[in-house]
Amino acid sequence: MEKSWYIPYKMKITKVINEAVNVKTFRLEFVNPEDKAAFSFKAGQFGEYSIFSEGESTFCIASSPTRKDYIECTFRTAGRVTNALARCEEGDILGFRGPYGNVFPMNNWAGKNIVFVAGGIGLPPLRCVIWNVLDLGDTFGHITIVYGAKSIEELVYKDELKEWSKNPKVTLAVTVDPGGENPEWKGHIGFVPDVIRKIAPKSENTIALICGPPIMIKLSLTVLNELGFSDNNIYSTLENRMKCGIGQCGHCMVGKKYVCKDGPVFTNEEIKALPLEY
Amino acid sequence: MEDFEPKLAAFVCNWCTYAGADLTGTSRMKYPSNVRILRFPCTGRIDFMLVMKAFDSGVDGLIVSGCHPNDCHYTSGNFHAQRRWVVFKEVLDIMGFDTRRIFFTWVSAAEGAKWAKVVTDAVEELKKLGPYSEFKKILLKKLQFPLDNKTADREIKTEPVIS
Amino acid sequence: MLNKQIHYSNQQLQSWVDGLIYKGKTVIGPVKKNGVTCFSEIKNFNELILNERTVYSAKEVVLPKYDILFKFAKEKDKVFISKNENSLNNVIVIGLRPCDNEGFDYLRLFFKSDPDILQKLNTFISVTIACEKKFDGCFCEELGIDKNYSNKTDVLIKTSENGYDIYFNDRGNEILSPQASDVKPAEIKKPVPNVSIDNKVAYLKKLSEQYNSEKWKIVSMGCLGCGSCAFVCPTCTCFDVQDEGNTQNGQRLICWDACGMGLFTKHASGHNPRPSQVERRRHRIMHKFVYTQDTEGKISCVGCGRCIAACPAHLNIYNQALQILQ
Amino acid sequence: MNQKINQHIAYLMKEKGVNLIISQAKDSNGFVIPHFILSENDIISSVIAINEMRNFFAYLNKQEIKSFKSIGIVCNYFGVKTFFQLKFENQLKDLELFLLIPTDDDFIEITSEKQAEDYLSGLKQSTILVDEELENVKKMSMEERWNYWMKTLELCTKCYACRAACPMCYCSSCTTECNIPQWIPVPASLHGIFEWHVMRAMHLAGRCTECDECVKVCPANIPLNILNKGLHNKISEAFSSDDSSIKYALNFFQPDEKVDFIK
Repeated sequence: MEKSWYIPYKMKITKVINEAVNVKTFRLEFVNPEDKAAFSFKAGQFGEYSIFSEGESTFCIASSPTRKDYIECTFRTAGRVTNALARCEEGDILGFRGPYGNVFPMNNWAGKNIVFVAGGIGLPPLRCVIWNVLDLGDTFGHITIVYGAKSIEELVYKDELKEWSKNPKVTLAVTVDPGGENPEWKGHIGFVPDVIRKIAPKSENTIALICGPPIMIKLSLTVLNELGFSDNNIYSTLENRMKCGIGQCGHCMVGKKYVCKDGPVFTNEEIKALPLEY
Repeated sequence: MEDFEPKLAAFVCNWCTYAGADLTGTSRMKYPSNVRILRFPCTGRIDFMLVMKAFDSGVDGLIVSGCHPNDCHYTSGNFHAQRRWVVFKEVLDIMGFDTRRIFFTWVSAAEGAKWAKVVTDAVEELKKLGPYSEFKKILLKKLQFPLDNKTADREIKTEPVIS
Repeated sequence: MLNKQIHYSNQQLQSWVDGLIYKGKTVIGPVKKNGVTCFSEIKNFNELILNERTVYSAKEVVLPKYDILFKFAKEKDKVFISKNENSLNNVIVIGLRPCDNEGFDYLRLFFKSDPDILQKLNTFISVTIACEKKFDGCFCEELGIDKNYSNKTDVLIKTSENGYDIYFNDRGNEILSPQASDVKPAEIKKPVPNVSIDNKVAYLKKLSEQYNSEKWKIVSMGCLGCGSCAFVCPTCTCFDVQDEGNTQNGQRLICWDACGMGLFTKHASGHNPRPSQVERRRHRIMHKFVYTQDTEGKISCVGCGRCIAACPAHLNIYNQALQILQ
Repeated sequence: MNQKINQHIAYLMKEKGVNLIISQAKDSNGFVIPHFILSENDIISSVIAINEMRNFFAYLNKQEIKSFKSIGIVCNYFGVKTFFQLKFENQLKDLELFLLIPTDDDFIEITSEKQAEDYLSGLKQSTILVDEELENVKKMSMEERWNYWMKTLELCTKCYACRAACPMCYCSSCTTECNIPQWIPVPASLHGIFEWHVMRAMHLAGRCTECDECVKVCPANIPLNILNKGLHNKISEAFSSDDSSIKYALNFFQPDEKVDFIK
């Protein structure tokens, strides 16, 4: 039988975690051991998750490549496929194609400090890198994570946030928008850009990774630039409507670049060169 | 088609026909078990696309039923529905869709016997007409499982190209 | 390389095509269906319409409007997948135009890494007819495509005095199998390399400088946002992946999609990177004339003029590009 | 367009603050195309017979065109009908419209619903539309009709040109774009095509102005007007107890209506 681009791996859901309102995390394991042996990916890549008879949907791989037994994906229910996915239970079979896209150039970051800036559902793509960095131990310098969401309920990976905050290598700042807090809330209150300014991570020998809603990215970039981060030290992952994931279907084109093939990881410098169609 | 058992769906209004069908049951009247009843708030809610969806999912016939005119719980829902069905039936007629398979009726909450008769007549009529294979032919999805035995037996290894 | 030539009379051409069908080859050619000329399988020569341009392009042969990728069946906790096999073995596509061949040439570049489609593109045998006249809205010559010649085809048919001159290469020889004595070496006047075309392509590339031009608003005014231009285009490849099925079984399909439609880029969150027809029309024109110059090395408009005929407002993509550059 | 219309267009642009005129022209291939007049320099004189004219009211559904606010539009009888129906459906709320209908050597200008009504009632036609193709289809048996449509619809690629060119299809989000559930199957298979055309006909029932734009723009030559005219006739026959019921058709009813097929 000939290889085909579009035939997915079969994956079994082994764990379902309710992260927040309408946000779920699935842990997926390969049904066929041969597939598992052949599969490898790197931080920053994404895949096409499909539910048979409903369709395919694109999310990043949210687990770290250092954990080889499974992959995880986190998604918010929005359309036909994600709604169907949200109805899935442990033991159901999903399809997965991937990994697609380029990767964060983590080899070049050895010894550097890393700042993660995420908003809302923008944390999952960075979580892959965060765990990768933490699992690799002393390869990297100090880690700063700034994460914000509308309200406490909408924070994802609540347990892992606790775990990270205990790690001495990590400075974690979790913030919620004003009005989203409750009396027990001990974290920051305010928008992500303001929190970055308050924490003011040093820009020397530091890489910044940013992912979140467009407006947050825009304002945070200004703050990061003010703090002295240069554009080619700021990385972001773009997302566009995607259907094939391999640069064929044409949906994700931004100018002549395909987000799925040339991205999703872009430096801020590259993003500034793109036309405003993302 | 001696032993053909038609699949029949019924879109009924909550206030009249559903209660009427209930009455049929409580009065121990017998009617064919081919019918699957779906309850709607009002006949005015029965969008024509829902009728199309029913045929997509493989029914051979459909009963659409609600309160008699002037009896609508929401005053005018069935009047609007009545006009819609006239137009919808015309579209389907022009397109050559078999409208004999859609049974429009009014059944009130007191007409348990009428409901039994409607269903019996519908099933009889559908048995005469046979399965609606004309329409099922154009569906991309196959409605029986397995789609063909050869396919299901031949599980193939999946090897996407990794880029 | 078309290196051989024979001459056929009208009668011989007909018996050749009928002979191919008789031998069990699948012959696809332009036919009239419901008043619309389009490519479809033929059962005899008389069905062929050889004096009209088809409404839908020949890409349908390789990329049908919907195509099954694989079928699946679900059981309790098992999924069976079976790949759909369809190849174009034994297929002859007759009645192509030089622009269709250019289109296939672009598709070969674009799908260079997709084994399935590439295989399809390389298996069928193409029989091209040189255009004697221009059709409504054609502008292939403006883009350097010779309407009388194509070197990307297996067989080229040209009308001549009392019949047809047939030029062919080795693959064409297989389906023609002429008497060796009739065959002459091909004598085609090859078009002189046209310098002005290179200039024109470079000129069109200047569109990228006009990305923020106000004129896009004016050229996009007539666009209503349907997909007819993309669906008739020989080089439009964008597609959608969709599932059709129920809880037990179904199939995954690819079907055509068009960048002119609003839903094409709309995110699940509701954000649309190309919110209005201005951006969508710009993307279409830029993609055809600029982007593919960088990604595939050639412009992806072949000047067949089908989109102009199909468009509800009959927008002329080439004139619009020139209008922007003015 | 004749001299008088062109003069009037210049007058509208200069004096009345009209900043866009959607006129009609013939291109070099003989297609009737929209011609947008943004300034007096764009005015061209081209002659298009009134029965060749197209209905470009679909452009008024585009947000970019709507933002011009004060718009002139050259149209014929069907344009006026469309104007009247769109006004009734509250779609032209913020627009100031000038309809210019060419006549032999003059033109008529319509700006209000009242004028449109007067114009239309002056040209009162029989409510039953005669169409040869419709008659032919009606004569067929059910199986023949089904096969006829399956053969005709086979070429549809679901490019939605019929939707885009229809002035009455103004919904900002079409049912075809709703995918929970997926009402209309996306692939252009016969099933998806059939459902789309049933839906289109139903959503236009009683509203269609019979301008036949959908037929003119269809690349696959699908005679959609058979459906449109058939429904128009059905509505005229079944609910013609007064005039208003034809205008509203599906959101109006008479309390004494009886339908014979509902038992």
